[in-house]
Amino acid sequence: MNTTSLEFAVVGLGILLLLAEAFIDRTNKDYLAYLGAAGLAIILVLSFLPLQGPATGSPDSAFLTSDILSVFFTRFLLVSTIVVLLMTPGYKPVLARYLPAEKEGAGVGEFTILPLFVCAGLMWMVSAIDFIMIFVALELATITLYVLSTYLRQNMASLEAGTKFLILGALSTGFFVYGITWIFGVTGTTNIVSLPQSISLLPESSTLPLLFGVALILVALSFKIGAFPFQFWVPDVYQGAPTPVTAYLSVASKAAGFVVLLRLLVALETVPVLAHKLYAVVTLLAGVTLIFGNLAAIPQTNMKRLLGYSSVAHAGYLLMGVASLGSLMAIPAIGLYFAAYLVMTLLSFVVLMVVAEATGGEEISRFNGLSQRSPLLAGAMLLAMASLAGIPFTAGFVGKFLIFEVALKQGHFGLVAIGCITVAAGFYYYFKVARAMYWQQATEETPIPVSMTIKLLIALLGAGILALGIYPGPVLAALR
Amino acid sequence: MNVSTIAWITLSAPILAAALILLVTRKSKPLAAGLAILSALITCAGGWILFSRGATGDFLGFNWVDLGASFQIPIGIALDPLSRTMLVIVTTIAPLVFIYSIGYMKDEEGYWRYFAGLALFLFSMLGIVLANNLVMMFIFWELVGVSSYILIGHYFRKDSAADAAKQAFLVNRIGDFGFMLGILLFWISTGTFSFSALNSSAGVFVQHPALLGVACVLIFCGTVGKSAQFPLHVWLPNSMEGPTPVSSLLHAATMVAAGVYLLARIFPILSASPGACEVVAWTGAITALGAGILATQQDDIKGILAYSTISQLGYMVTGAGLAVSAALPMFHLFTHAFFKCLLFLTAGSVILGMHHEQNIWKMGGLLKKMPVTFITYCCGMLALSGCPFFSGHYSKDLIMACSWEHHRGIFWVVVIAAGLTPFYMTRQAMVVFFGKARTEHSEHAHESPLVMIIPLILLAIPAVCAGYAPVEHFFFHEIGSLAEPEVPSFVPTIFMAAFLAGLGLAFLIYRNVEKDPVRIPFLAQRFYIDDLYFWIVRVIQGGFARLCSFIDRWFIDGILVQGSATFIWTIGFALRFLQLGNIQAYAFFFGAGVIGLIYLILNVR
Amino acid sequence: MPTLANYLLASGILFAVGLGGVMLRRSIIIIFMSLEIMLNAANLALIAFSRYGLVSGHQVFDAQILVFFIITVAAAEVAVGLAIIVSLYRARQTTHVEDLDTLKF
Amino acid sequence: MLLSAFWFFATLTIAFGISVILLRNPVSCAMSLAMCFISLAALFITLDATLIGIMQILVYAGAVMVLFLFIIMLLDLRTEKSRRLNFGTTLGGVLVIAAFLSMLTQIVLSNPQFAQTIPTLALPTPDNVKMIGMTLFHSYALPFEAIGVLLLSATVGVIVLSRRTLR
Amino acid sequence: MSPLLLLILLPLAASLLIMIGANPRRTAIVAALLNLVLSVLLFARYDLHAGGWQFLSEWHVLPNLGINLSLGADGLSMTMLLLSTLVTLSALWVAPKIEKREGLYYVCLLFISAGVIGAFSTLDVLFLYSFHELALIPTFILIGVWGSGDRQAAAWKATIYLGGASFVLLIGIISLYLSLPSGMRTFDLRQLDHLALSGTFHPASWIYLLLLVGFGTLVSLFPFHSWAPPAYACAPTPAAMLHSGVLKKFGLYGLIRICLPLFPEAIQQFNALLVLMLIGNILYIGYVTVAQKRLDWTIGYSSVMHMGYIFLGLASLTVMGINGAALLMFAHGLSVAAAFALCGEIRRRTGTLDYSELGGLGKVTPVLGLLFGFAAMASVGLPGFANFAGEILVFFGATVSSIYGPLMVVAIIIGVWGVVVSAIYMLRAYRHIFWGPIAQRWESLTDIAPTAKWSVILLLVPLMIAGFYPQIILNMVGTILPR
Repeated sequence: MNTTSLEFAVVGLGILLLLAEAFIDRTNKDYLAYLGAAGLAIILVLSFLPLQGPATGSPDSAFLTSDILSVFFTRFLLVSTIVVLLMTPGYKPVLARYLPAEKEGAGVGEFTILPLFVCAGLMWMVSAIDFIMIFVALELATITLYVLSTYLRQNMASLEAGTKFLILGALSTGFFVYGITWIFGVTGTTNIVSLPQSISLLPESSTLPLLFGVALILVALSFKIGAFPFQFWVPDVYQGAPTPVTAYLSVASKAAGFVVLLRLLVALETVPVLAHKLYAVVTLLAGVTLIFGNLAAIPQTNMKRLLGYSSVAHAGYLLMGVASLGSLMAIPAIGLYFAAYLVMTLLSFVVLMVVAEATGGEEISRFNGLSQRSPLLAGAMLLAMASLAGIPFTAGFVGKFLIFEVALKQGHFGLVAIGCITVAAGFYYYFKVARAMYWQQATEETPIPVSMTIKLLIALLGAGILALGIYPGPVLAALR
Repeated sequence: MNVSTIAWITLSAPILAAALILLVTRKSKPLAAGLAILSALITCAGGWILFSRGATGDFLGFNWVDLGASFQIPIGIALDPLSRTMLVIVTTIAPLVFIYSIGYMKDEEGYWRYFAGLALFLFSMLGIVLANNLVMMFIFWELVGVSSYILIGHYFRKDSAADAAKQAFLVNRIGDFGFMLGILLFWISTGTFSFSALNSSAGVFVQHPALLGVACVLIFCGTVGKSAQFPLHVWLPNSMEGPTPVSSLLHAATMVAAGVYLLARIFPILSASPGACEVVAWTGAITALGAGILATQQDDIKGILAYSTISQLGYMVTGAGLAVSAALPMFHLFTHAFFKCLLFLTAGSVILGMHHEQNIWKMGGLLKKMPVTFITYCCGMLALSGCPFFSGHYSKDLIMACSWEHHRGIFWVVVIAAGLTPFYMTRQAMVVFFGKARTEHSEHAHESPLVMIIPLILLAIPAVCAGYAPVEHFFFHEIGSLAEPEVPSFVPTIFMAAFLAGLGLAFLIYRNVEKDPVRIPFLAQRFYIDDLYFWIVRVIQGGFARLCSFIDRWFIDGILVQGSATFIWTIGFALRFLQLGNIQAYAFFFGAGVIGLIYLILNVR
Repeated sequence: MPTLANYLLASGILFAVGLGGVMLRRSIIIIFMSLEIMLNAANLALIAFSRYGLVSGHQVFDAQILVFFIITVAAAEVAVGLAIIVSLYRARQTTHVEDLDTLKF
Repeated sequence: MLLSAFWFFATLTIAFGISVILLRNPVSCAMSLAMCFISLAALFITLDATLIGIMQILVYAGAVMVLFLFIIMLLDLRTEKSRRLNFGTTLGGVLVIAAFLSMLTQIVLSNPQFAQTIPTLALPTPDNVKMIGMTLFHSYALPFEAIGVLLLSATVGVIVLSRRTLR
Repeated sequence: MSPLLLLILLPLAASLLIMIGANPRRTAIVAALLNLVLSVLLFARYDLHAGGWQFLSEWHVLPNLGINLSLGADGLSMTMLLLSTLVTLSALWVAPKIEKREGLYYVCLLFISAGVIGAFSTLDVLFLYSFHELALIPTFILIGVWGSGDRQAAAWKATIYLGGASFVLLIGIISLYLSLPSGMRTFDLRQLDHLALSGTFHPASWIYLLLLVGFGTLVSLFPFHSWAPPAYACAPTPAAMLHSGVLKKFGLYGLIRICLPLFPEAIQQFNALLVLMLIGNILYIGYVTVAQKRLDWTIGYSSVMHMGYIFLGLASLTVMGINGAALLMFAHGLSVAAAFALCGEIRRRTGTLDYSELGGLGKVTPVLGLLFGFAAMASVGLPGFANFAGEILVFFGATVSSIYGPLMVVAIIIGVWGVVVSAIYMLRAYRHIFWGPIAQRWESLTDIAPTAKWSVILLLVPLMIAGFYPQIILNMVGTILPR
């Protein structure tokens, strides 16, 4: 089976659902989410069949590859999209509140379907080995995400988030394109794989322009993954965007950015002049991102914003892994970290969505006394927070362990020292949520209703956290 | 039964009794007392059997700690002349005090607690006596300390008793601090702590006499604490807060003598270090003199006896420090045990008769009301004062003679102390028994019950006779020579003169007085040593503790821990303000970031 | 004859002008125009590189394809962006960036 | 000839670009932007990228600019109110631009390769469109398809975002 | 199924049952009782002649990284397991009636218990670390919800401090792992020991420092101690018992298990540092304890101080010292748990632990007073309790190593003096609470309830058995050390 067919299957699924949305006259659009999730699940299953990349020599082979990284992250993206789709039925009330709808359920369908196109874009992105393909796929995902972030048209926060995302995103696109231009101009190629070879033929004088181009690409990728000082959109957009979209942004979109960064670095690693400089820059980025993300998260009071800062913080840990690419274990470590990040972040967003809907707000104080109102939600959130903070026997711990292992192996002692401080800071702000849920008294005592779908999601994601935390072997094996 | 079995039974009977009292017979007064007395009688029998058999030997019970051949702490019994004699002293006096207690404690609460404490004490004391090594002795040494703590604090609801118990324990602990260091020093030097091996290890120290001296002095610290030598004597007078039988048994006859016994135990190695002996002798002499002086101005009937005890312990320690023979201090210990026990019991009888009034100036004229008590008291008092034909005379005389022989300076100190003893004892006797009743209580005083009288009479006999040559020979001929050294004939005369002077002076001063004609606040306030200690504890130690606490709270926890947390928090708080919320600011930061990143990538090497 | 450097500098200045517009203007519409200028600056550099063919020595068409894609993407971006601006305007009657500052810190 | 064309159009492009960010009236800005794009198209043509040049005029100066103008009219945007200029921001922005330009100049001038003049064309110009077409639909089929999805998705998005009420 | 796995899983299973809805208290106590019986059986079944690791079992987790969940116990682990199960049962038993969220309370306690049992029974360094961390969140919740005093501040401080410190520890462990030649990397203690013995493995000494700081903070080594007293003072009784009695011993266990065999040179190199820090523990903290005005803080600080003795035993690097340290770990665990249990009982009756408000309670609560006296005397290091034997051994061990330098001599002198200091504050506490005249308002207090009484006796009896015959423990502990 050819890898590209997976992406087309997702696109096809999206178009199919669009048609269904247009022609089936039902006010309840939940079926779209379930259909989409089921379709993606089938595609996920298909991805476990023996996969081949595009045949050598075919035009597609210049754009796409099918290596461990792409396969792993394709599945990763499918899983996160499934979760996000399953979240949407629970988000209906908010959509209804903020959309100028003529009748019930209007706009819900598109909200469910657009993520599929994002997913297709991101899937292309993680398999792409050519800057042109990366650019197109990235824009497919990003432009759709602009729409999704602004989706709550009558909610000021959502509009503001969308606008900020749009302008800063377009700015980063500009830099990305300019970077591609320079790399192409100097080397004559846009293909990442053939880049090292092209560079090796270049005269010495071309180094500076090449570095310029690479730097601009790094800027764009840093923006995508939310590394300091290009993280400014992250907290604002995360806070304002609809919760499922935030979840998606923080997991899937970030992962795709990292995959591109990894591909670029892996390719350029063989170029001595570049590799050294790139690692130095990535190391520095990792350090400042760690500090900013973790420390600025400390005083946060809004849960979604906190998760935004936490996402920056985790980008810092991931960058630490990227800075250690010299180690064989680095890519598995990053992959595992992402797997962990997926389950724990999505779990916290799922719980956040339910709690925010029930309490009418996203502040941490809304979680007060949750353990009395709903032990299930509180327990799930506690598990997610423990994992994010890196407590053993959760996925987050295994991820941190592997990342710090490779960082130490590569001798990044400064980063590790920063890591120690930031992990302690992380304990503080993640446990703030635990404090609200367990120490504080609830203002009202009524239990929070949880739908079957959400329960299922919580169970699956929770099990995922524990499974990854106790027995990460299979995931790690998939990355080697 | 073989010797070893008897020895083990003797040792363990009291602890069994104590455990049974604690676990089973708490509710029943007679059972509690009965068990304790039974165990005391068993030890008494065991003690005498062992003594009469002349049992000798080292019996290993088990290895308390066994870390292979290189390090073992055995629990074992050493029977030799010294321990046999001490065993007899302890086990003879103990049952008498136990029985006496039935009467004395009849109406007190905490009956079972009292008897359990006594039994525990007896066990610990026997452990000290029978121990065959320093560590085992230290173990029981500490247990003696805790049983003393329990017994002094019997009236724990009285602040004074509670404080006294605490003080006794702590002061003993300070002495044990040195003791423990001494054990460690001996062990690291000789590789052993068994008494037999230690006492024959003087050769090890030939090259390092100072080391031996230091080690001996450190061990001696234990004695200073337990036997209430200067400067750790303060606890003993305060310990009189305990019930009188306890004062009698522990704080007069046996427990405080444990320190002297310890010196006798390590006598061979101690006498190998002249320097250490000098320290020991002087400490004893100073204690004997100082406590004697203080005793002259005490008003508490038990207080006087307490200081006299300290003084007499000073004699014993001096005796040990003269490095003549282990028998020398032991002999005084032996005689002192009987007469001091007797004195305390008579004092207890008086106190009971006086309805728990202890101030001698509120007594008076008890001679007629408590005749038996008075007679037995006289036996004890004269023995203590060193009156010829009473036991104390012989042992004191011997120490005096030896000090003349070995150390003139000490001799004179000891003589003065010897003169003080009859003075303060006569003072006490005059005020308590003669004259007329000063208060209501003393007018209605009555003789004590039979159960208390009988031990008095039984004790009066040895108080008189214990110093006679046959007795001395019977108990001490195996321990060491007690031959009177050749001294000029005026030496005994000086001693006699001192005795007579003290007696006569007190008689003259205290005949028919209503209140104390001599008031010396410096002495009544115990040289202000207690106040000095109080000040040291309160100001210096308390200040240091508060300083540490202050540092801990404000520096280590405040500045270092909370401070760094606050620091991080502040950085975070500041960093979040980078997130201005304004798109243009973001674009500017973005642009600046681009410039920075390009600059970096171009220039980093 | 103009050198490649001429074109590159022209494109660079144009890019910088666009960047300046994003940083300095307050109207979202104008900011958006500036962003388009940045993309076009990239296009200019691309066309120049494609024409001069530094590596191959002749005109390279891949770059023109990329320009084609960029123009398409830019059109889509403008469409979506203007739609967002319109909804923003409908809700807030403003297109000024200073007015968007509820999400911060 | 070519050189003077370059100087002319380059100056024009940049001048109109600058006027976009300096003018206050949105309509003038939009017009400047259109002019900027047109002169840019001319620059493309000096570089023998005729097709792209034409597309530039059609798509940008035509469609996109119309869209901009339409929105400006629709929203009835007036001259940007002369709010107090934030001196710090302006200075910072100018500094960033200056730094960017100085670095860029340094890079461009450092490379002797960039000093070469336009090489002669290997192929005659008329094949330009054909070549592009061949490349686009053969080699670049996959990104092209992806662009298609992008347009679809953007269309759906624009509809959702700008309909007055949703059905 | 491996008996050790059963030991870990029983509390977890019980907490699962409680979450489902079983009676919390009964389920928890039954599980703890079964665990105690099991651990006593294992303790007895351990083959002293064979020595070494027994009851082995292994599950592969990441075999190519050398990470396996391997369980096994030697004498030292058996001793610590016995301690854990004893204190667990006692802590659960002594727990008062919980009005709100009883299930959560017991679940938290059981998690701590499972964590420590896991830590003491695994052979894999990474799991050793992981199991210990299992206690972090339950402690946070327990102190924050059911604590007393300034509980929130205390819970925060302890959590962040311990979280940060254990992360330093994790870095140390990873560095240790990475300093193995690649291809031989493993977390398995047996292989690590083997490599160290065969001389092929020389980890850098800075790793030892990381481990020392990490483990040291968990044990409240001066100056990393300031989390401990407030946490213990504010924690609910069972949490304080488990934490100070058992969990804290994990750091020492780690030092004995990992640092002693693997860093012979580094330990020598930095011994002076360790000795200085432990002097801080004994002398400085000792006097800080003297200055305390409340019982809970006194016991909290005293438990910090006593750690100094255990460190002294370790720093002596002699068979005697380490044996003593291990014995002291066991003894201190029991005695401090008993002290906290009784402290909790007093607080529940009077609502205060301030010395200035209390006094004379011995009259109305004689049994409580008696038991507290036992606990206090154990803490003071009275013969008859295992603490004394441990301290004596530590002193002998330190004496042997004192030939290497005067610093150790100072440490010994201060250590022996510390025994006096501990007597000062413990007797002071006893004096102020149980002795002296009784205030009117305490006249009607009731004496200790049977459950609390027996749960304290459960701790005191083994303590005295080990005190009368410490060889029981020493034989077990000795299996890890050359004779």
